[in-house]
Amino acid sequence: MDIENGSQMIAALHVSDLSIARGERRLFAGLSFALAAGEAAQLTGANGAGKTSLLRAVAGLLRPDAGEVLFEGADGPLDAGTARSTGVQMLAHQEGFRPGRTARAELDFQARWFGARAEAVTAAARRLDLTPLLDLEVRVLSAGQRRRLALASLVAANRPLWLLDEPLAPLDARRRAQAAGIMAEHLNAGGLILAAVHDPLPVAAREIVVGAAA
Amino acid sequence: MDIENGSQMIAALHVSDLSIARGERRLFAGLSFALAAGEAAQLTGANGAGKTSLLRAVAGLLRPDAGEVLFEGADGPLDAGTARSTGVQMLAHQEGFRPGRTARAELDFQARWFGARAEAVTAAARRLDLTPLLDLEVRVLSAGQRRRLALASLVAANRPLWLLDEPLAPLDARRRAQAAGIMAEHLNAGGLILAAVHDPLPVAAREIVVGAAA
Amino acid sequence: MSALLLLYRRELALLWAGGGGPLLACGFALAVTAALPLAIGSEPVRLVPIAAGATWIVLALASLLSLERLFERDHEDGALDLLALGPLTLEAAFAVKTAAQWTAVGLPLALAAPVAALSLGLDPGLAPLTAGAAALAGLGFAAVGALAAALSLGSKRGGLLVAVIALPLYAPPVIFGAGAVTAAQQGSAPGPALALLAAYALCACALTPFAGGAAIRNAQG
Amino acid sequence: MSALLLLYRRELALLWAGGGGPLLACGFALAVTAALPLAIGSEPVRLVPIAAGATWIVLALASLLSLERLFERDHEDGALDLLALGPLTLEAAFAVKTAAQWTAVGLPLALAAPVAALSLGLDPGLAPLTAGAAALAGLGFAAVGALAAALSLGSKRGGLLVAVIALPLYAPPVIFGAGAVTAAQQGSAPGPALALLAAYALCACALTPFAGGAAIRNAQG
Amino acid sequence: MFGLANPERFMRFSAPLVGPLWLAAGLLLAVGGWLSLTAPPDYQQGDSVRIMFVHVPAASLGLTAYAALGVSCLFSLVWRHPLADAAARAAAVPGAAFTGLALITGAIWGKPMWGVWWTWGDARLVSVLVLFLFYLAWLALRSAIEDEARAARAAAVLGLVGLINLPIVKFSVDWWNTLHQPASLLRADGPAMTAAYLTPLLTMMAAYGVLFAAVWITGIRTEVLSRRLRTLRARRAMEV
Ligand code: HEM
Ligand SMILES: Nc1ncnc2c1ncn2[C@@H]1O[C@H](COP(=O)(O)OP(=O)(O)OP(=O)(O)O)[C@@H](O)[C@H]1O
Ligand SMILES: Nc1ncnc2c1ncn2[C@@H]1O[C@H](COP(=O)(O)OP(=O)(O)OP(=O)(O)O)[C@@H](O)[C@H]1O
Ligand SMILES: [Mg+2]
Ligand SMILES: [Mg+2]
Repeated sequence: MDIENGSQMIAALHVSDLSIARGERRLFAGLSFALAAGEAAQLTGANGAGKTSLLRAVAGLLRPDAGEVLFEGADGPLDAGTARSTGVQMLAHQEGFRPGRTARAELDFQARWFGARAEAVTAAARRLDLTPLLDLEVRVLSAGQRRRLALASLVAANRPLWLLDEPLAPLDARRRAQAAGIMAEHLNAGGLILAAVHDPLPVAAREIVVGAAA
Repeated sequence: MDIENGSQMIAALHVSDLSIARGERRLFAGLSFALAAGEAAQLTGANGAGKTSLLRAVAGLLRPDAGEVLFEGADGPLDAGTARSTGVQMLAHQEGFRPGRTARAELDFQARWFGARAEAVTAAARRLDLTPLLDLEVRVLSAGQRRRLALASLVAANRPLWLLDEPLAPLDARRRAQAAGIMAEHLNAGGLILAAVHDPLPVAAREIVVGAAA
Repeated sequence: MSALLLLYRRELALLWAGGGGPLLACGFALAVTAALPLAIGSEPVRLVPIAAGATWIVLALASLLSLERLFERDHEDGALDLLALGPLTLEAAFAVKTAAQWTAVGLPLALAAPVAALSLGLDPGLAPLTAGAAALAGLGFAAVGALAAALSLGSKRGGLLVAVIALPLYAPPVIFGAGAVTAAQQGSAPGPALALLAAYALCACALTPFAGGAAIRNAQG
Repeated sequence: MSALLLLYRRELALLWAGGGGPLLACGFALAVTAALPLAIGSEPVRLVPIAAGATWIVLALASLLSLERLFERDHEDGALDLLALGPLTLEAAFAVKTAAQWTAVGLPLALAAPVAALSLGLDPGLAPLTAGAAALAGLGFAAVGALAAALSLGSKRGGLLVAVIALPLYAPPVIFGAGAVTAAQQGSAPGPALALLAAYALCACALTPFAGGAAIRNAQG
Repeated sequence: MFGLANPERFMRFSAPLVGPLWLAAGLLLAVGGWLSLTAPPDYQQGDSVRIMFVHVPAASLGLTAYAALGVSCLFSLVWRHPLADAAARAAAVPGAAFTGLALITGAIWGKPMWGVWWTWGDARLVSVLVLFLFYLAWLALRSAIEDEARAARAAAVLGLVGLINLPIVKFSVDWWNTLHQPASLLRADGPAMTAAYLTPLLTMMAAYGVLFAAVWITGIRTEVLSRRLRTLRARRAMEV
């Protein structure tokens, strides 16, 4: 389960002096941090502080007001566009599954869209015990089952930088432990994790406070 | 903040021998429990065990396979239709807000639809510190802010039986404490709470295990 | 009573500000009417005989377009569950939604209909008749259209399924409505066709809430 | 390459099984064609002259109907964010969606078009021309329709807004397409109109991805 | 009738019927076809009168099948009869086919008789088209919802609504002035037709009727069997 892609691989993320405004409101300003391969960071802060917005800015889905998001490969800086289109995957509140399609079709598309091979998809589904659920429509899955489907796509595609928005909330205790294992494995393989959380991440992770304090 | 409506008020909920099937699958069978005024119960169980389905069956949104859901008023059994249309409110994953409308419009409609008076709505919004957010579109609220909006509608309408589906997950620590206070107050005033949770409720609550064990 | 009004005001606001809106419905109707002569040529001999019929088809299409959202959005974001737990029965809620759809889309279209028809060469004297008949037909469209929307809830097909279900039910108002105007155009009495139109609209309003309530309940599972 | 194919297959599956589907689009087109004489009278003298034009309007409407969902559902359930993080640029993703829309809706409609036109009394000899022109026009409809759908993303108005944006852009293919068939009907050469139609479709395909990509990026905020 | 509520009992009861019904349908079609072809040509219509032997039973069965569908929908919705949805489903496709056939043969017949293939002024023709569209809408709705139970109930509501159209089709010729032939078979004062045409027509009616019964029962059986298969699969998926 090593992360491939050689020099294209993201070895570090630098966020420097970032400031984000929504509407007329500035959420935070001057936020800087760095994240290296094998490291996890958890974003904490009050509701509405801007954790989700920060994740979206790192993913390039939201234009920051000021400051920069830089990606670094093994051999030096990476072009942000390339880094994002080959090295970043995001798990948001909205997992991006179409309710009317089968879990199999959606997992298959999502994982392969992010670069997974077919065997990796099957293996990930098996790992997360999704096999008996794959023929169900996404619509009928329970909240936790749906989240597991999203985790399976992360595992299968195995991109280096994972952006996770409250990843564990809908999971039961057993699945939380399993997700912790998956995250630890990802970090060991040289991955990076940036997660917005209200309950602490179950892996060693630096805390980054978003909001007033930043 | 007493719950009104005299004899129409739900004094107890009886679930007897309930069994629910989805698709070709039976989720659980023979589940029985009772909940009296002032009591809270938390539904626990693995992902996909049927907690959400049970809440929907109590709300009358899902037809159970077998068994019954009975409501009891101060003076004896209540008609299920009346009990539901005057005494039950549900907070689901999907809060039921229309993303394109303002928080004010949506809170106002939802709370008053469930029977709140206008002053109660304003008071609830103030209590949950929503006043500065009311003119924003629901779409732009953060996950926690949205959940607070839903809590405000519960508080304002103040119906006796609250059905809550993982109510605290997206809230920050301070808001969780506040929500705990709100729930305790509801129970003290003679309300009933049935909540599906993965993390224990912050009020004294009986545990009901849903799924294989039931 | 106040619950009816509350829901009606919400639905009206949704239809007015969002999800369609009378301006857009009328804009659509007028744009299609304007495109018609482009496609079939603008000689009056071609246009005048079809003025009434084309107007009614355009009306039917315009009322079709915003229907899909009448229940689907509520279903997806969970608001339909709230409606089911509220003070009204689902049948009453369905009727309120129908009424709102008529007010927000049907009535404005009834005002646009004479404009469309006149631009296709209809005799100006028939404008009031056209507007009245369009208002009646709009009531029928709203009722059976809302039923189609409720029935196709939770389906994978959405908009076009609504259209396919509504189409056979839209045929009578189109026939009677266009028939009334055409009859007047040809000098005979529009009365009988109008009476049939009114009967259809009223029956639809009286009966669809029951079917619609069942359909919604069914979609909620 | 394989990413293009992957996305294309997904879009096709979505359009085919859900969100419209060629069967429903064709069904709609044929049903509207069937309703047309119902409203405007069935005498051949009335129908034949408008056969070509009416067919094209019906085509335009049928291609309009499933458009709204092309991006909106993806936007709402977060899939558009996934698309933005994937191996293709948003411009390429837009082009793939256009292609899928054309395959799933445009081409089947091109097969339905001659049927509709013949039922309105078109000369059977003109069926191949009608189908070919409809396929070309469908390409134009798909491209500018997708742009309209992308532009109206995140608006509160949805379906009708798409229609109102798309309709003026649909006028040229309707005019040229109906013009080509009408020309052939009247014995003159359909060539010039067809050339204009092809030019429009190709320009639309070449230019809309840039505007569309920008529109999507803008909607993501 | 209610005795067959149980799918098991229905399967047992219907198993010996399927073969004979298909056989009878084949025989009756053959005999009816022969009778139709050997009937004397009409003094006015010539040979085109033979279209009647295809058209009239098709139209009649199109209506009957919708009635079967509608009643099945009623049972499915009100009494939750476990076979009713399968019955409705199995009636829809042949019903649509018969109605389509009536439309096509009617149009072919209309050309020599009325000078036009189709006319929109005729209430019977239009209401039959609406009936056909109802069939299509029903099939589209039934297949567009993934959840079987939900799809069945939604389709049942639509099927009931569509029943309103049946009397309109049936009595359109009496209520409105139409081009179309008024009823000449099912009339209070007995059939108004010579025996030379009545015999082949009645034979063909019987043939279509038995054919529909055969298709219908076979369809219900297939539906029940495939439902059993689905349940088995689901159970196996649970065990894994
Ligand atoms: C597309 C055109 C047509 C349609 C949709 C149509 C439809 C129908 C229908 C629904 C029936 C009633 C069956 C029943 O009551 O069980 C019927 C019966 C009949 N049709 Fe047609 N028809 C069409 C054209 C024609 C034409 C052109 C003729 C010949 C002139 C014709 C002659 C008859 C006759 C003789 C009957 C039997 C009437 C009776 O005994 O009740 N039909 N048709
Ligand atoms: N158009 C706007 N005008 C004003 N404020 C806006 C606008 N759009 C977004 N906001 C605000 O921006 C913030 C977005 O916060 P974000 O979703 O990033 O919070 P979060 O830290 O993820 O919170 P949570 O813990 O609740 O998920 C919210 O406070 C929201 O109210
Ligand atoms: N049509 C169907 N066919 C088979 N299984 C279905 C169908 N519809 C729903 N289910 C199953 O029913 C269960 C629904 O569970 P529910 O949402 O009630 O779970 P939950 O206890 O709330 O879980 P979570 O903790 O993940 O929220 C899921 O296991 C789901 O897979
Ligand atoms: Mg957030
Ligand atoms: Mg749940």
